[in-house]
This record gives sequence, C-alpha cells and structure tokens, in this order.
Amino acid sequence: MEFSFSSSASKIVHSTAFTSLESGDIIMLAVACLLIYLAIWKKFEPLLLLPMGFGCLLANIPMSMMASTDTGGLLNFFYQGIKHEILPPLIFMGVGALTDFGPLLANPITLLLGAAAQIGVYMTLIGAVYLGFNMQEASAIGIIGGADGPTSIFLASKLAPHLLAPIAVAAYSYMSLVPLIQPPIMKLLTTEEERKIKMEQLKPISQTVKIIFPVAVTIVCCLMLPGVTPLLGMLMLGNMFRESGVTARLHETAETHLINIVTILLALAVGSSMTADSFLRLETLKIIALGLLAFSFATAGGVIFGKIMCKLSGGKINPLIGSAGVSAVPMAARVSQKVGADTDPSNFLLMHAMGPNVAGVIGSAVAAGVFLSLFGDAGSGIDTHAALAPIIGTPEPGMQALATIVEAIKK
Amino acid sequence: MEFSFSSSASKIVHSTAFTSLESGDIIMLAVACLLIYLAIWKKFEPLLLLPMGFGCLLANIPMSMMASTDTGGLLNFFYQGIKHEILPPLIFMGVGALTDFGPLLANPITLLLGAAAQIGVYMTLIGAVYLGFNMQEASAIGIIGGADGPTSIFLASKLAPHLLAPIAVAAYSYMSLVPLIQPPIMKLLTTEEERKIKMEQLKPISQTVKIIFPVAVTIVCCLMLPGVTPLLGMLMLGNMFRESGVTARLHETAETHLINIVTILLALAVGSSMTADSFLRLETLKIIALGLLAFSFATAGGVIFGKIMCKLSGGKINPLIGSAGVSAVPMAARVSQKVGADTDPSNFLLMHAMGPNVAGVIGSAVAAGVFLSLFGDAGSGIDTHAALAPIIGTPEPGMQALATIVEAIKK
Amino acid sequence: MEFSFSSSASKIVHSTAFTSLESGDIIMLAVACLLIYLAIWKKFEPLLLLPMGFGCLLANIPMSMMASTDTGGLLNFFYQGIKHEILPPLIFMGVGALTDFGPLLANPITLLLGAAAQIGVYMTLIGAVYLGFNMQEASAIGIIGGADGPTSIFLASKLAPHLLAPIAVAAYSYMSLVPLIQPPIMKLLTTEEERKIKMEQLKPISQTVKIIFPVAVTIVCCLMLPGVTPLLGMLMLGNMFRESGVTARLHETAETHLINIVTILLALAVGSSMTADSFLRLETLKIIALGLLAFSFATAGGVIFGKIMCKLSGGKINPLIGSAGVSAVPMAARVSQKVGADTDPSNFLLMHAMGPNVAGVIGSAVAAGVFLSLFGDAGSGIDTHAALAPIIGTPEPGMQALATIVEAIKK
Amino acid sequence: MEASVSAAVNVSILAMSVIFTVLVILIFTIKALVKLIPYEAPPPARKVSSSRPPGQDDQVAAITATLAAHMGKRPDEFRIINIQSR
Amino acid sequence: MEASVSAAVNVSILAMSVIFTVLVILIFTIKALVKLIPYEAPPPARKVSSSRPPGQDDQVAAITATLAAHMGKRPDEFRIINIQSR
Amino acid sequence: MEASVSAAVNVSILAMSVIFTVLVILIFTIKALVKLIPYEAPPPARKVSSSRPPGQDDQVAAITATLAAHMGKRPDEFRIINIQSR
Ligand code: NA
Ligand code: NA
Ligand code: NA
Repeated sequence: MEFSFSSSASKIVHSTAFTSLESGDIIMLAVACLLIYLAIWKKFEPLLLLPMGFGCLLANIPMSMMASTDTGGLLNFFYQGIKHEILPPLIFMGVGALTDFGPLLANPITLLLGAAAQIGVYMTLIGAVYLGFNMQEASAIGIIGGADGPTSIFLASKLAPHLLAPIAVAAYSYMSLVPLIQPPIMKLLTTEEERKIKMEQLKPISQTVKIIFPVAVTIVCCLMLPGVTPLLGMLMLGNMFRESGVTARLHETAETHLINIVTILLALAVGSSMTADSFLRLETLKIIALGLLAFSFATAGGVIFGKIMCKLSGGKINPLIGSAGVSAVPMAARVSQKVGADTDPSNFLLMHAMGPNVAGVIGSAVAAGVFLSLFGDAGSGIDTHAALAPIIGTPEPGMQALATIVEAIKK
Repeated sequence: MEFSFSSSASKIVHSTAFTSLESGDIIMLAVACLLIYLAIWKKFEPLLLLPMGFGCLLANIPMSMMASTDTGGLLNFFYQGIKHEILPPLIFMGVGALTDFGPLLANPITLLLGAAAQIGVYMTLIGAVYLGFNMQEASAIGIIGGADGPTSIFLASKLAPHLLAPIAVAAYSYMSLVPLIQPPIMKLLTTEEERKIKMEQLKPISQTVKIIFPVAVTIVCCLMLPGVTPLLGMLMLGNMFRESGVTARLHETAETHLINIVTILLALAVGSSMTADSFLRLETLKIIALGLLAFSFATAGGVIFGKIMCKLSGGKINPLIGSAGVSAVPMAARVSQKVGADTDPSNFLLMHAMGPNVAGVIGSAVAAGVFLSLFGDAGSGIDTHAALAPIIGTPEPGMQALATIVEAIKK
Repeated sequence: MEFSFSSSASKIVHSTAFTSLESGDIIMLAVACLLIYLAIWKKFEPLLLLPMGFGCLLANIPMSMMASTDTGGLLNFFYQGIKHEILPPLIFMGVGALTDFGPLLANPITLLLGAAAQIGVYMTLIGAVYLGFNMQEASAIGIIGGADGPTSIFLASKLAPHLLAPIAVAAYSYMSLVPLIQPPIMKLLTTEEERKIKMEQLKPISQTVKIIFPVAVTIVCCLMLPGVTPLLGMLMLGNMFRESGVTARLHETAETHLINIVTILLALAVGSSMTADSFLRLETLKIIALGLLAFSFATAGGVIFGKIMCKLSGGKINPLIGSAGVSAVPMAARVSQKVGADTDPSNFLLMHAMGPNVAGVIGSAVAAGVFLSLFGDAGSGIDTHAALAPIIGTPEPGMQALATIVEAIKK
Repeated sequence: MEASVSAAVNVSILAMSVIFTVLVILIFTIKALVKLIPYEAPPPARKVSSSRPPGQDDQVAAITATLAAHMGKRPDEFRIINIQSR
Repeated sequence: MEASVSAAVNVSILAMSVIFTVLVILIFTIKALVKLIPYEAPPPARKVSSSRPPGQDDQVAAITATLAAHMGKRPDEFRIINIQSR
Repeated sequence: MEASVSAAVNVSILAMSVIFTVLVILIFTIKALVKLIPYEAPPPARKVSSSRPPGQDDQVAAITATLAAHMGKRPDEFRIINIQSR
C-alpha cells in the first residue's frame, strides 16, 4: 500500500460522508432533528422519541454503517432484538411491573371500554385497505389506534417489517398528542349533564385477587389467542413481580434499569430503520394520516360505548372515562379527569378512568392477537434462519463454489 | 387470500390453543400454578420459582411458541443462555458479590464440613445409577444434593440437558424445604450435650486476606479442576468486586440489577423447558425422590463429619454446624442456629455455621468440577455449532438440494 | 464406558490443568496477579484493570476454556461484544452521560488543545512503523496516546485485533500513571510565570446550547469522519440523555448500571485475550514502550500548544491546561490543577482544564475516525460472517463431505 | 379494491366480536375471583412496591438514634414515620 | 523501512490537518451556537443530572418533619438545603 | 446394572477423595495466608461493602449541618455514626 500525501488526502476526502450525501439523507437528518425537538421541547414521549430521533440521525449519516440494514453495524445488532420480537415483550414486562390493575379489578365492566376503543383499529384497517395496503400491512397500521408502542412495534415487525419505522413514529407521536386530539372529540360527543356525572368510589380489592389476576389473564387470553403470548404473558409476569410481594428485587429491576436498557436499545433500533429509502415514501404520509384517524376513532368508540354503558347503568358511568380505553397510560386517564373537571371542578374521574385505561392495554394486545391468529404464520420458527442471515451470512458463496464444481463435472 | 366471514372465523377458531390442548398441557399448567403458589404463599425461593413457574405456564400454552424448544420463540432465545452456560456463571458472580467468606477464613477447617456434605451427591449418584440412569444423568441428578441452583443448572445443561427441568425444580424446591428436611435429621444424629456446645468467637480476618482469598481459590481449585472455572471463577470475581474496596460500582451492579436481570432470564428459560414431553415422565418422579434422598444424606454427612470434628477437637466444634455444609446460603446456617437455640437459647451458632455454609458452595462447585473432569468432553467447543443450529438453522436444506443435483449427475 | 477406579483416577489426573501447564501460562498468571495488584493497591483504573486482570487469570488456566479464542467458552461469548464493536460504543454512551461539556462550551478554543495533544498519537505511529509494525497496527498502537480506553479497544478490534490485549493493557495502565508521567514534562516545558497565570472565570452557558451541542458534534464530525459514528454518536447520545432534562431515567441507567454491566463484560473479554500466545511476544514490549512515548508526547504537545495559545491570547491562557488535552478524564485535569497550585496555591485551574480534558475525548475519537477513513475497509459488513464463524461454526465439514461425494462421482 | 375493502369489513366485524368475547370472559373471570376472595383488611406489613425497605429501616434508625442521642431524649418519645426512598 | 516511515510521516501530517480542520469547524459551530442562544437565568426547577429527585424531596420532607415535630417548631422555620444522593 | 452400580461406587469414592484433597489444599492455603498476613486494626475509612459511600457522606453532612444550624451548636459537638444505605 502506498501512503503518499496526495493519495491519502484523496482517500480521506472520498471517505467523508459528503461524497455520498443525498437529498434524502438531508431530509431524514432534518426529520431526526424534528423528532429530537418534539421530544425535548414539546415533551412528546421523550423516553422513546429522543433515542429514536438520535438513532435516525446516526442511521442517516452516509457510510456510518448505523442503519438497521447495515449488516454488522452497531444498530443492526440492536435491531435483531426487534426483528426477533425480543425487545417489545421485555418492555411489556416493565410496563406490567409499573401498572396497577386495581381500578380495573374494582370495576371490571370497564374492560368493555378497552374493547370498544379498539374500533379505531378496525376503522383504520378498512381505511388502509381502501388506500391500497394489503391486509397484513393494514393490520399493522390499524394497531396504531391501540395506542401502545410496544404492541405496534411487535405486530409491525411480524406482519409488515418494511413499515416499522413510520408505524412506530406515528404510534408514539399520536400517543403524545392524546391531550390535544381527545378533548374536542370527547366534548363533541357528550352532553354537559353526562360530563358532570360523579361516579361511586371504587371498592377495595383483595391482594390475593391482584396476585391471581395476571395468571387468570394469561390463561384465559393466551389460550384463546396464543400468538399474543409473548406480549401479554410478559406484561402479566411483570405485574406478578409487582403484586406477589415476594419478588421486590425483580420488580424493582423490571420497572427501572431493565426497562430503561431495553428502551434505549429498542428506540435506537427503531430510529435506525428510519432511512430515506424506507421512510420517504407516499406510504409514510398515508400511515401518518391513518394514524390520526385511528386515534380519533378509538377515542370516539370509547366515548360512545361509555354513553351506552351510562344509559344501561342508569347514569352511574360517566362516558368521559370511555376515551381512556385507548390506553396511552396514564395520559388518556388524565385527559378524562381534566375534561371532567373542566365541566365540574369537583368531579374526580382519574381513578375511574384508570380502569378503562389499563383495559385498553389488554384490549390492544388482544386485538394484536386476533391479527396474529388471522395473518401470522404459525410456523414462524422457520423464519428465524432467514432473519439471522444478515448477521451470520448465508452459506451461499460456498454453495455456489460447489455448484460450479458440479457444473464442471457435468461437462 | 380470501377473507370471507366464515373462513376467517374458522381460521380464528382453529388458531386458538384449545384445538391442540392436550391433557399433558393441562397437567403442566396445573404444575405451573402449583409452583407459583409455592413461591408466593409458601415462600419457596420465590425469586426463582415464581418466574420459573410463570415460564412453565407460558411454555405450556399450545401454539404460543414459548417452549424452550420452539426455535425463534422468545423463551428459546433466553434458553440459549442456559444451553451455552452463560447465565449460571453470571448468577454466581452476583452470589460472590453477596457472599462474605469472612467466617470461613476465620475457621478454615469448616471447609471439610462443606466437603463432607457432598456425600449426599454421591449417595444419590449411586441411587440414580441403580434406578437406571446413566452416569452423566446420575451426576447431574446427584448434584441436587449440593443445594446450589446455578451449579445444578450448569451441570445439567452440560451433562444431561434433557433432564434440566426436573433437576432445576427439584434443586430449588428442596432448597426451600431445608428448614423442614434438616432439623429431624440433625436432632436424630446428635446428642443434647453436643447440641449445647458453645463455640469460641471467630477471630477477625485481615482485609488483605479477604482480597487474596478469591485469587487463591481460583488458582488452586481451577488448576485442579479446570472444568469448573466458569462457575467458580465468576463466583470469586464477584467476591473480589466486594472485598477489593476499589470497585464499589461494579459490586453494586453485580449484586443487584445484574443478578436480577440474569435471574429473570434464567428462571424463565428453565420454566420454558418444563413441557409435558420433558417433564411428565417417570424420570421426573425418580429425580424428585432422589433429590429428597440427596438433601437428607447431605445433611447427615455434614452432621456426622461434624461429630467427628467435635471429637477430634476435644469438643470445641458443635456438630450442628455440619448441616450447614449443604450450602443453601444462608438458610442452612439459620437452621443450625435455630436447632442450637432450641436446645440452649443462649447458644449462638449463626456466624459459626456461615463458615461451612459458604464452604458448601465451594464444595459443590468442586464436586461439579470432578464430574466435568470425568464425564465432560474437553472439546465441548465443537458442540457450539450443533447447539446454535436451532437458532440459526442448518445448511442442510441447501445441502440436500445440492445432493439431489449430484444424484442427478450420477445418472 | 468403564469406570474402574484406576481408569477414572487416571482420567481425573489427566484432566487437571497441571498436565498442560506451560511456562507461558505461569508467566501470564503472574501478569494477571500483577494487574490485580496494581488495580487494588495502586488504584490503577481499578474498575477496568481488576476485571481485566481476573479475566486474564481465568483465561490462562489451561483447559478452562476461558480464553477469548476458546469457541463456545464463556469469555469467548463476551469477546464477541468487542469483536463486533458493540461494547465500546455502549461504554462511550455511559461516558457521555457522565460528562459535562459545559467548560468546553464556555471556552471552545480549548478544543484546539484536545487536537494538539493528538500529536502523541502520530509520534507513536511513526515510532511504531519504524519498529516494524504495519500501518494498521501502528495506528492502533498510536491511539494509546489518545488516553481513551474504549477508543483504543474500538480501533484495535477493527484494525489490529491480534494486538488488542497489549494495547488495552497499555492504554489503561498509562492512563492511571497520568499523575506520574505528566508533571515532570509539564514543569520542564513551562516557566514559573506561565504556571502562575490565573484564568478568567468561565462564562455560563445556556442549557439550550448544551442540548444542541451533542447533535451538532454528531452532524459535524460524523459527516466528515463517518467511521467514528458508533463511538462519537453514542458518546453524544449519552450526553443528550444527561442534558435534555426529559430522560432522567435513561440518563441514570446509562451512567450507572448499564455502563457497569458493559464494563464487566468488556474488561473480562479484554483480559481473556491476554494469553501467552498473544501477549508474551516482543511486540508487547514494543507496545508498552511506545505507549509511554505516546503519553509523553501527547502531554508535551498539549503543553506546547498551550504556550502558543498563551502567547497569542496575550497571556490569558495558562499553558498547564494543555496537558489535560490528552483526555483521561478527569485525572489529567486534576494534574493541571495540582501543578498549577504547586506553583501558586491560590491558582484554581480545574474547571479551565476540564475544557481541554473533554476536548481530548472528542479529539481522540476524531483521530480514530481519520484512521478508519484511511485504513478501515468500508465494506466491513462482509467481515461479520467470518467473525461469527468461531461461534456458529463453518459449514465446511458438510461441504467437504459433499465435495468427497463429488470426487467420487468424478471417478 | 372493493372486494378487499369488504374483506376488511368482514375481518373487522369478526375481530371486534372476538375481542368482546375474550374480554367478556375475562370480566366474568374477574367477577368470580372478586366474589370468591372478598377484600379483607390487608396485612399492614405488606408494602408491595416499596424498594429496599431494609435500607429505609436503617436510615430511620440512624436518624432517630442521632436525634435521641443528641437531645438526651429516649428514642421512643418520637417517631419518624416514613423516608420514602423512591 | 524508510519508505514506510516517510509514509507514516505523511499520514501524520495529513491526519493532524484533518483533526485541526474538523475541530476548528466545531469551534465555529459552538461559537455560533453560543452567540445565537445567549445564557439566561436558568429555569430554577430544572436540575438536569440529579438522580431520583422525588426520593430526595421525600427524605428532606421526612427529616424536616421529624425535626419540626420533635422540637415544636414550624417546618418553615428551618430548611434542609441539600441531601446529595450521589 | 450391578456393574454400573459398582462403577458408581468407584466414582463416588474417587470423587470424595478428590474433593477432600482439593479442600485440604485450600485449607492449608488459607492457614498460610492468615499466618502471613495477620489481622491488624483495619483502616477505619475503608468500608468495603458499602454502596455509594459519597452519597452517605453527603447525607451525614446534610443531616449534621441541619441539626447544627437549627440548634445553634457547632457540628463537631455531635456525630452521626452511620446511615447504612443497604
Ligand atoms: Na390500547
Ligand atoms: Na453445596
Ligand atoms: Na484523548
């Protein structure tokens, strides 16, 4: 090798990213900065959007080998955790460790509000199919209306991995916008009398019930929808750590450092999939529009079902808690509280809204399970080899060499 | 693809786990609930049995892809950490960080009690061979008597991976039963006079000795039994973090969040190997019976050797501390204390029993090392490829295709 | 299999490490003890040298399968994290979370001191080439002068993996010796008047600037030197977690348990590469000598450039802060403070020296980026397969079998 | 296009039915649980989500002891209720 | 040998130039940033790098309350400035 | 069967011998160590297993300072011995 001054200088100049910087990269760098801006100054789900935006920034520096598709690159390694559906269930374990299902247990009927809010998922599914997405893609887009980041990422990586980036961005962005999107819809669909309804205090729940609940959910829901077991089972395991009272160590780790580590890896990996190729397409705009539709319909679905339950219960249920059924814990519950308090400052709906709020998490997971039953291939184990191929390489070169020999023998 | 209402409905019905739920699965779900019950309400090693039971629950939901053998499934990924013997050494690092070898250093002769308690391992080995297990299997079963979860899992995954599930369950269950199993045996084998013996206060130990000790153990034991280096070496590294006084950060992480994370992964993975196929067999019952035998003989071995040492020392050693030689830190030491105090409330044996107690950890590791020297194949590196095959797939399909071509050429 | 007493005994004796203990192993065990001694009693970067020394200890017990080259062994798994350049960037994320770039932002001109100190890198590069190393090796050796462990490990694993062990040892050892190496050089090159210069108080910096800074560094530096993105980008991400004010959870994890876990894995893996084969060679001595050269020249370069800046600024800059440009945060800054206070006890240089100190981290990363631009192959993705081959095995055995068939057909 | 939209509508109706079915079963499970195991006054010592309670005890003890020692009062004359560490 | 040493010298000169170029660009970037966004009195509540502030608040509150309760003074008569937890 | 049981007995005797051998060597190693490096009054500042000692120091300082400030006594008139954080 020669290292003359001029040849070296030319090598350095050619190895700068400027030489291969394209307009798409520049736009994506701007998108990354926008995400970081929204995370920090607008407080849009900063724990996810900040590292996601930074991952996008790194991935779009040409020749940095940081895109999720750059085999052997750092973020490609983290991305395997999404591709193989390892990271979202671990996040859900932490979410379970952080979640108190008490209000739901005190008022189990609110599970129906968590079900009703899933209507947003299906309105979006229909819209997505209408806009030309196939059924798998439409399912992954629809689940944005479930307002659960890990569920969306889990389903997208399984049914439509090429749409992961816009789906994740839409899911987390709209989740942050819940306080803006929901109130007008809630006010439009309810009367002032309804909003003023005060609910009875929740009855206390035995600790034993709280401990048995995660096992019961796992058995009931996962037996019916086995595809969602990684997600729902780990959610319930985390909750078990919390409620059992005998695993304080594991509970503390699951809800702090473990979920934090996994969040960093997951968000960087999602960000690294936001390359110009995969993100700057018409589909992204469609997905972002459909995501807004999904959230609006989910809110409306929850509120309308809340009105029905209000009627049926003889006015005991304030329909405002229905909007919390979208999940987005605990923001959506706070929105219910705030809209209620706007009408009557002495009305405290927060704890009542926590029931449908955590029900929404279960509801979306169940919705994801239905999609997996319909469109997921049961023998997904077979996919693993292909999925790992980018890391471990394929045996093809050797194969081809041998094939050449075989050819030679033929002659 | 068609998505008519009836075909979709039929698809969903067929994808529920009910369609392939067999009686074995139901029994295993009940076993899982039993483990969870024992963990929470009977406080049987809850940090391990709770996630282990939950892993068993998830693994036995048909079509959930959560069994350790489901390639590409979530718990299959965690299971690789057992198969490749990564997780047990990391747990042992945390155990080392949590262990104070001071009492052992103050009274090194108690190491012999940790050796004597290993007799349980060998009585069980002989029993297991008598019941028809081969030597490798019998070794893995015998080590249950060592009363060390990670050591049992490490050895089982190396010598008899198909028996991992019952061995792990037996090891942790009996460890929890130490306060029930040991006292009658201890009282049977000792006289009241012996139980009343008060021991001299332990002499203080220089911090320098505490720092050098882990290095000395590593060099002495691992040179003689190199197979046990991953386990014993990491135990000693963790202890080094603790005693060195210059690595407080690493010590804190090793004894808290790192061991917690690894415990979650390990216990889930062990639980996921408890499928009907591997667990509902006659062998499991034999192993559970042999495990009880192992613990009882280990306790007896320790106490009897304690009596010998009592004689030889002219009555300075209370034989009750011998039972602590089974390890099961710190429970077995507390049992010694309690049985001693039952006879004479002014007799404090706890710190004296901590010596044989931690000696038992080293003793079992050494016993495992002997088994590895005898039955482990030195060239275990070769196994790695086969072991990873379930994740990365085998090149066979392509191979076979080529072989077909070759066949074709032949003709 | 026979298990007669004598054959078993002979098997055990032959499986002890003594049978294959060679003089090289013994020397390496002594080296390991030396590193542990330096870590604990001399406080040489104990967080790294203690586990590194312990890793070396484990790796050099024959037949323990703990060397970095023992496929399927525990430390070989950790070593993959170095080989694939995953661990150093994660450490750098933690470093970023721990670093306050405020003093640098208050006095950005001190970045030049961080640049000037890199002269040590290049004097060493020239020296290394003169001693017969090739350009890639010389680059990896030279970066020792950058006084950044993770950067050295990152570059060595990329350009000269066979020299990783001595380079890592030299980097961390000399970093610890900064308080011994630097002061005589600093005093030699400065006059008493210069050392007495008092610097103006640093002006405060807007939090917004602190937040934008990591993004700016990433875009500016990584676009020019894309090879260094994993390192510099992750450093800046960690700093973003710190400064953004909205990701306190991630910041806490990154700067405590995550960096601690990664440090344990990294240091053990580096230690496991210190085998007799790779370490007991003339090159190691050369590297250790060159490392000392590197640190001395880096110090001198910083101080001399400090003198120039002192002149140009009309005596406003104390040249002693130049030596802090080697990085080794925060030790080198403390040395500047101490040497300054030795001359005039009322002179407080610490905060002023923190500017060049953190600039040195960026400077070394940039220097590494230049080397990667010159000598790193852009298509390093292709290497991944070869790199993973030791774990996953090669398909060659099957291939060869088939080739044999092909041979047979030929005839 | 129209065919696929109608398929989507079919899927949606079906899926919403499944979701309601599953969650209704869950509601009845919960109701049964709550009925079978009614709430009783909880064991006062069980504070589930508290992290590192031993440290807390030690801290309370240390502060109490210091105050007591310094002011010449008996420790049981006053009480530190809670130092919540998270 | 000599050829490679001269190559090394070439590489060194070049690399130092690149380093200075990159860092000078960075200096100007920083100067521009600092000029564009001047320092203002910071929002007093934002303590960026403090870990677990809630715990701290609780501890301060608990200690304050204990002292106040014990000595019969109002809590706002004295103040615990800081319990730095790391 | 019988052959394998007798093999198991052989293995057991052998293994117990090895275990005792190894541990006896370890005992003598420890005894030598303890004899070579006798116990001395430990350096009082070195509290090995305490996690985050700086935090502790700060906490002790803060509590001490508060007490002192509030009661108008000098901080060195009293001493907080220990706040064990684990
Ligand atoms: Na939801
Ligand atoms: Na034991
Ligand atoms: Na540097």
